[in-house]
Amino acid sequence: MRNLMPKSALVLILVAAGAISASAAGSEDDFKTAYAAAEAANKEAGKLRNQWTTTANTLAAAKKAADAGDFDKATASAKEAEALAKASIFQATSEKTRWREMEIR
Amino acid sequence: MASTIRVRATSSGETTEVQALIQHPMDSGFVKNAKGETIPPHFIQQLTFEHDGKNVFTADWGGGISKDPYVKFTFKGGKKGDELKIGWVDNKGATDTTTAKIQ
Amino acid sequence: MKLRSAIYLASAALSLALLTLASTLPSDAADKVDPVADAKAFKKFFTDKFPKVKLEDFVNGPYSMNEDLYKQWQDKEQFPPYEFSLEMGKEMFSKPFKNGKTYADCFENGGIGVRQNYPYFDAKEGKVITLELALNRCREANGEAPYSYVRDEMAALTAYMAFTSRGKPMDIKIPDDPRALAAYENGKEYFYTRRGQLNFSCATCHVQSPGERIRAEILAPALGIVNAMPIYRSEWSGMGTTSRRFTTCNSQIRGVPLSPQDDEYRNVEYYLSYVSNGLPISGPGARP
Amino acid sequence: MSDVEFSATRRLILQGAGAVALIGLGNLPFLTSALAAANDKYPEEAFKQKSDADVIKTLYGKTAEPSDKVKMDAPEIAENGAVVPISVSTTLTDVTSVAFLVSENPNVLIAKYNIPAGTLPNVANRIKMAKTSNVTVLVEAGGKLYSASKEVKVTVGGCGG
Repeated sequence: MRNLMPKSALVLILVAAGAISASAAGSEDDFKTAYAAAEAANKEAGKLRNQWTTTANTLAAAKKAADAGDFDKATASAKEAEALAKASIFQATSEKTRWREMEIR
Repeated sequence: MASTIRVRATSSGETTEVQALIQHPMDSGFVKNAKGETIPPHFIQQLTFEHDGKNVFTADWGGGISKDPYVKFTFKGGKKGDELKIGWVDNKGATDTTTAKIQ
Repeated sequence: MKLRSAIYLASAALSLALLTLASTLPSDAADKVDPVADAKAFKKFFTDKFPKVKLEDFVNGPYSMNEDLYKQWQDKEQFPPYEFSLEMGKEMFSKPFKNGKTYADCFENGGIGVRQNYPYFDAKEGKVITLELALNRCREANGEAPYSYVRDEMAALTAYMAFTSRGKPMDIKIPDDPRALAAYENGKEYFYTRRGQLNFSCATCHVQSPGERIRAEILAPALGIVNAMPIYRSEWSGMGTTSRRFTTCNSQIRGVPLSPQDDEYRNVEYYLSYVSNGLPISGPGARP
Repeated sequence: MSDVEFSATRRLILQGAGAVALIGLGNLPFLTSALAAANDKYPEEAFKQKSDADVIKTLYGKTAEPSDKVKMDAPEIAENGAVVPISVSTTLTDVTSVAFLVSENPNVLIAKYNIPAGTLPNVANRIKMAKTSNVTVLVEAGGKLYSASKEVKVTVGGCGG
């Protein structure tokens, strides 16, 4: 199973990691902004028929933390969710042509 | 409601091979459901086979038998057209019985 | 070819830019849709990869690839775990709806021995009709509520219809209609497109790695995989439809599944069934 | 069969199961007679034991001796722990019972099969395995106890079964 993770996966991870490190201490407003951005990105991924379960889970975690009043954690989760959603968008977009590399012909 | 018991019994002349498949959850009592609650034990404890008024096989089962349990055994005798009687009882007291013709 | 390697080497941002360009090019410039050639290449790929496995045996999934598994399967087939579902399907199939009609009234030959013709392309609607969809449409046309595509009733009905068609070669037709070809091509694209956080396509598991273990499961070859549907999976402790298989595959790779019988799922079933043409129907199947 | 006998047999089988709703059990006369004829009490205690040794002690009260006349057929690697096909056959004579044990399961005893005279000592069944474990089959023959064991690898546990 070594070869199951192609190069593009690395790219996706890098994209995600970059966005996570940008997280900062947050207020409720920061959270709301971050959450809205994550939701918007995930909605776009949905239009591309490629949402990730991890995005939904991370969004849920963000909401839960916010409900508990932990806006630092909530904001960080929301930003992570946005990064995941963006990675899924990138994946869907690049696969529009890349899928043919795998095709049996 | 159809019987929970399916039986295939085939006579080779000298012996009869019996296979049975039973519809039953066979919950062991060690498994949790999606909510994290333990599913209480619910399994068949005893299964009997009778041919010509005589017991030919008894199974004593615990919760370690697979869901929809299966068993196969062979006994001497039994002719085509003979009847087999099969019955089970589980740990909650539910039972089912059926008869099957030897093929 | 040049475009492809360029994308491969480009950075994320750069490739995104390139891709925007690429998507404006006609995507089938070098790739005329040729299902006949596809099916031939698909079979050759698997028979080359598994020279010991007979073509018709690919429908037995992972059992065709591993002796120890094959024996366990043979043991199970003596009294298969889908037996109860099959009986339930037979009973349901013959029981009249409230209006007195039955499923048999909705299908050619009364629904017996016709599994190999599904899915088919419906020229009137311009879309692919699967057996599961046809069954629910039959229910609705007769005033009955449709069944869930992933639950036991649908599995039982398709199990019975598959059983009456066992051994018949899969016989999917692609009419000379650009919409049918487009549906086929869309199904193929879905099959090979990587998705989910794990970045797997259907092909990652079922073309590149059949016979291998992923975590604990032995992967089935894509060739003939639909011929065995529906399946009793020990892992599920129960039956599953083609819809259930597609949606759970998606969630396992951390992708949000589409709704059962969405266009992509019907199209990928159309593609997979077409490239498995000639292989026998073996459903209902039993799987680990 | 009288009601008294009937309820006595029921109590025997269902000991510990508590109150039982005896509804819709139309076919019971045969069942109870069959169970009574088996002349075997359900070995409730043995099914609760947590080790091979305790099962053997509770069930038979004697020790088992490994024998190459006991043949167990079990997979090397179970395709799924929820359904592991296992069978036994033996050339031993006067077999009165066989039993299947899985050492690593929460309850070790899986099944005991009572073999009356005239029934062959060949039994196949499907069992659950929580994880990789030694599987032992016991054969009671001529008043003695024989055994055979084999390790079966499990990659997907069957306690979900």
